[in-house]
Amino acid sequence: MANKTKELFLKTADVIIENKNYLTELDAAIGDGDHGVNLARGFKKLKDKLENGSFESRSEVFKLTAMTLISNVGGASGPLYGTAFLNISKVIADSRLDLEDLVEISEEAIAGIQKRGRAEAGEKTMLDTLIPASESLKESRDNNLDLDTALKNCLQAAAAGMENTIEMQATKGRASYLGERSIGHQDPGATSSYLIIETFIKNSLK
Amino acid sequence: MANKTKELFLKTADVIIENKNYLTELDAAIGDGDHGVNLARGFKKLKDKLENGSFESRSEVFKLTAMTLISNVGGASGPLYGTAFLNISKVIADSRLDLEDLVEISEEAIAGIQKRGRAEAGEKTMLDTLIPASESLKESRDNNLDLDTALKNCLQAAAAGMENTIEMQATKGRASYLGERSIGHQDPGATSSYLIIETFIKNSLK
Amino acid sequence: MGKKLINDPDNVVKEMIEGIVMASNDRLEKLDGYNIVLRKDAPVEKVALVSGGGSGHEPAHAAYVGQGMLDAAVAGDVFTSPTPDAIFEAVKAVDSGNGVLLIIKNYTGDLMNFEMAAEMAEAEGIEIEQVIVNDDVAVEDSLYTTGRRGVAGTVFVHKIAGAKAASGAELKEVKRSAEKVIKNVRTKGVAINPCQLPAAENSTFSLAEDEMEMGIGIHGEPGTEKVKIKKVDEIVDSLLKDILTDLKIKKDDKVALMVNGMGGTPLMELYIANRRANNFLSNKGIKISKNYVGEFMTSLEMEGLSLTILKLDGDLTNLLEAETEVNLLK
Amino acid sequence: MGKKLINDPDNVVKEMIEGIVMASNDRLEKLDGYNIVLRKDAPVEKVALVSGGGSGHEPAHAAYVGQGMLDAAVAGDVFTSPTPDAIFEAVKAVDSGNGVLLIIKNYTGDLMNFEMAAEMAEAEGIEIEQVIVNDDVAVEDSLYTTGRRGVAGTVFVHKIAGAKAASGAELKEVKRSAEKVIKNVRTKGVAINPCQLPAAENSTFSLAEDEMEMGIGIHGEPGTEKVKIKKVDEIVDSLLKDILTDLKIKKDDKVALMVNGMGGTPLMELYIANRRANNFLSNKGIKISKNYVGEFMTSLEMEGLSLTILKLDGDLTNLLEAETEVNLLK
Ligand SMILES: Nc1ncnc2c1ncn2[C@@H]1O[C@H](COP(=O)(O)OP(=O)(O)O)[C@@H](O)[C@H]1O
Ligand SMILES: Nc1ncnc2c1ncn2[C@@H]1O[C@H](COP(=O)(O)OP(=O)(O)O)[C@@H](O)[C@H]1O
Ligand SMILES: [Mg+2]
Ligand SMILES: [Mg+2]
Ligand SMILES: [Mg+2]
Ligand SMILES: [Mg+2]
Repeated sequence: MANKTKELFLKTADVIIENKNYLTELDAAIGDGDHGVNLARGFKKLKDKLENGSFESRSEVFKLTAMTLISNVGGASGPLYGTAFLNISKVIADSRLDLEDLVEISEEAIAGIQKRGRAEAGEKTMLDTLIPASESLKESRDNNLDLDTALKNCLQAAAAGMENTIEMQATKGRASYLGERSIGHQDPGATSSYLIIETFIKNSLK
Repeated sequence: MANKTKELFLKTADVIIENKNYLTELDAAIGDGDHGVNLARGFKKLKDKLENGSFESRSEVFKLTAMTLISNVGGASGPLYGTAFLNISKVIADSRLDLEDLVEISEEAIAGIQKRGRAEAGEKTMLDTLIPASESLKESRDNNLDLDTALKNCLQAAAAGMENTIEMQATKGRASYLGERSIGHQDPGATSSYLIIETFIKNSLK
Repeated sequence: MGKKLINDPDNVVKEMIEGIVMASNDRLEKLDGYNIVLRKDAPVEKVALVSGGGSGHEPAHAAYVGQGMLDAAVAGDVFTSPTPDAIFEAVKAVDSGNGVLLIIKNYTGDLMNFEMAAEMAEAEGIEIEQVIVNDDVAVEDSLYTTGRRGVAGTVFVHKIAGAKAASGAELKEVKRSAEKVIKNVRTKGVAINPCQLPAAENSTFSLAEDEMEMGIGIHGEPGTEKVKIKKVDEIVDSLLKDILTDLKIKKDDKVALMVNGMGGTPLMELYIANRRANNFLSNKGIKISKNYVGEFMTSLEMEGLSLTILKLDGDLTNLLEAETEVNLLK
Repeated sequence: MGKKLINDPDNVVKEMIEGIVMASNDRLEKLDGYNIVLRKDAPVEKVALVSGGGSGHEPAHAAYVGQGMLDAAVAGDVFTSPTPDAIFEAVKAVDSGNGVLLIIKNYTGDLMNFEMAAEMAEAEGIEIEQVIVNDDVAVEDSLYTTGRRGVAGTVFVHKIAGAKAASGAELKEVKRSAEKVIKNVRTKGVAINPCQLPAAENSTFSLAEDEMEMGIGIHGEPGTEKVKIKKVDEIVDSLLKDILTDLKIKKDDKVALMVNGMGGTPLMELYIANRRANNFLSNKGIKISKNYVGEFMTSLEMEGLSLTILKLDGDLTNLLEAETEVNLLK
């Protein structure tokens, strides 16, 4: 399991690094133009550490990811993603994950982000991708959907959540300084969250 | 005579002010881009002073022009034109000027410029307009040409002199810092000198 | 656009920090392995002051390290808060057992990273306090937003808290002085040309030939509104009006005035703005006890300026005028 | 391009001078009717120093007026030497009967205008001497040209001659110190973006996206050659090589190093350049006794930098380190 998780994070790192300029441009429009640069710096470091390490458990990989992001990303997204992955590392097991587990994991991640950033849904942040994704998982669980369908729905919810940030006015993060001028732009953090979810889901569906 | 001279300098001022941007662009190519701005500042001040003053003699108008340029133009061209006009004010009479007078006047002007600036012909400066113009007057005098023809020839010589600066490499003034890169551009000071001579000659031919 | 006098965009902060330390004529040192600048004589037997934030604001914050101001400055990547581990290292390096004050600018990223560092320091038994600077009147202050940004006014917090700490005051008192500055300082800025991050391909915002951004911050964020460029006298008047209204300054009040260039603004323009700011305040009967003109809190090569007003009383005046080895604040 | 934070282009110098005086916190004053900045306590009982030149080089020259440096600075229009009458007024205002030293940068215009002013002063019985600074190695020095330009090295002349005058030395001795600096100081500069005069419609030169000008001066003149932009480390190496060759500096020599921004260059980039300059000199065994990084002699908003090396002996070191109230040279 540890190795599969390692592969998953290596792929995630590649996706973030590929999208460095895209994320940075989104951030330039309503923030300070460094979101892609920040995440790419952290995920590059993570690649090094993953490639040179061997791991016993999923939890260990999540913890390393968390610590690496916290001490290499900086900005707002570093502590937020770091805390999210740290929280996940505290609950994630090495057994096969069922829908119930995924709900718990997503809620832990969101709780971590909210503890640090004190934001709610609708404030035009990464939470606007993550909360709908988590809600979708919960709905699938309540309706007893199978895992594959649940993950497809979750990905759709994440995408919709990300796109919905375009119409939102930011009230947290740097974009909030723009007031109404923040409307009409997709949030960079919501976008990176979508990319991470997408990589996770696509690679576990295979 | 004083009034005609005053009119002449008012016209000259207008010509310089009209050509402010042209002279400045020439200076930007090989100098510091202020020749038109400098001269226009001085000649604008001169217009004020001329319009509000009354004058007894040609000499007085030349002297006022000299002092006004010296204390308002600055840069290289201020002291140079100032000294030229100051020297002229010392020799110019109020009687009708003949070719011999014009030769003397032009030589005095050149002597003033050379005393201050220590430049020779061929160094890509205002002297490369003024010296050929003065030489032409001398030649006309030696050949006993009539005044009108002499002035026409003089204007042609000045124009040719100005144009010849294009091919010269500057060894005086700011353009000299460019070395060979100064070749291919017309000297701003040679150009303003031509404009002054042209105004003088066209308005005395009428 | 786009040309920079750098080497590898990934190394700008490290190389810059080394250059700053070299320029200090032996007053400062770099903490090995971190982009942290320390007083060479640290830890000093007094309350220590640690500040920092993203890079690209030079001379902030590293050049404010020195006797009478900061003990350490932590430099994050360009426009990116430093990470908790680095901040924690700085705290450990300067703490003499008298406690450490963190001076934080009000940005989500800075708050979270400094907060995590404070948690780490507390866990090690270091006495730690923090103040959050939020002087930018361009941003509406409301409970439901992230609140105002910390910008050039931060420099006055460094100076005055630094003087207080140098006087031998205790952590709580130093914190109180810092908070007094924060309560009494306001800033607003404008930009006529944007800046570009070394690692990015484009400017952070774009402006037409005849436009300017009012209410810009120090991270190349777009400001509050794009307007047609005006004469600098009109710009100064408008910035000062917003500041004075917010600070509730009135006739006979004493203030310090800072005219701050954003990085690419020629000094000539700052002096012209300073003239108007002086005239504007004098006309209102406000007394300028101390006037600073230069670059204090920049945004890479952005062209623009900010005005900062600090309302003074006798206590703040004395601390502002207290000796420091940092030339910029002399 | 083209946007400026000014009012009327025709008034920039006057308004700037007023702003500088206001920023001096009561140390300086403007001579009525002229763009001249004086020490408020002038004339002081000592040899007086007068410098000046075109404007657009701020902080030069007005910000160098003060105890331990200049007694007066005369500001011409942007990039245009001041006129003889103004220089003469400055001389009269600061002469205490101990004579006046004119510090002139080697430009045709400056030479002629200062020379005419000196003639006027002599005619009034004022003892006057002049020195001509020509530190720019970019320009070939030859008897048949106007010779080298005076650029950032001028600031060291102000500082050292200023310290000498403050020590009570006589005019001839002060002049000798100034000439010693001139003999031992060299500068070379580079620009990546040009500047534009407030009253002009275009930049003084133009550069493609990937070009820079080597050997630029401080008046927006084009430099000696356009080349592809390089890493700043390579640029620094090339500038220093030219300077060291010309100055004949060798191992164990002591120098002062100035990294000077041209007006629009962010401090971050100057510090990165400073790092390389320090490493380059250390590698050659040259000792940097004093390191200055900032804006000292600019060219409006030009983006670029110059490096200045002053070869020191004990005497020059002491004068360089002597007290002055001018913060920039502390
Ligand atoms: N309080 C918050 N809670 C959740 N997410 C936030 C918060 N503040 C900012 N973000 C997210 O962080 C992203 C910006 O990250 P980044 O650009 O790396 O940091 P910085 O804003 O410090 O430059 C935003 O797009 C937003 O999604
Ligand atoms: N030594 C000199 N002798 C004669 N003319 C000169 C000399 N130096 C410069 N000039 C003239 O002055 C012109 C430049 O004048 P201007 O731009 O007003 O002054 P500056 O060079 O100080 O900016 C040059 O184009 C050249 O014709
Ligand atoms: Mg960002
Ligand atoms: Mg010129
Ligand atoms: Mg950031
Ligand atoms: Mg000039």
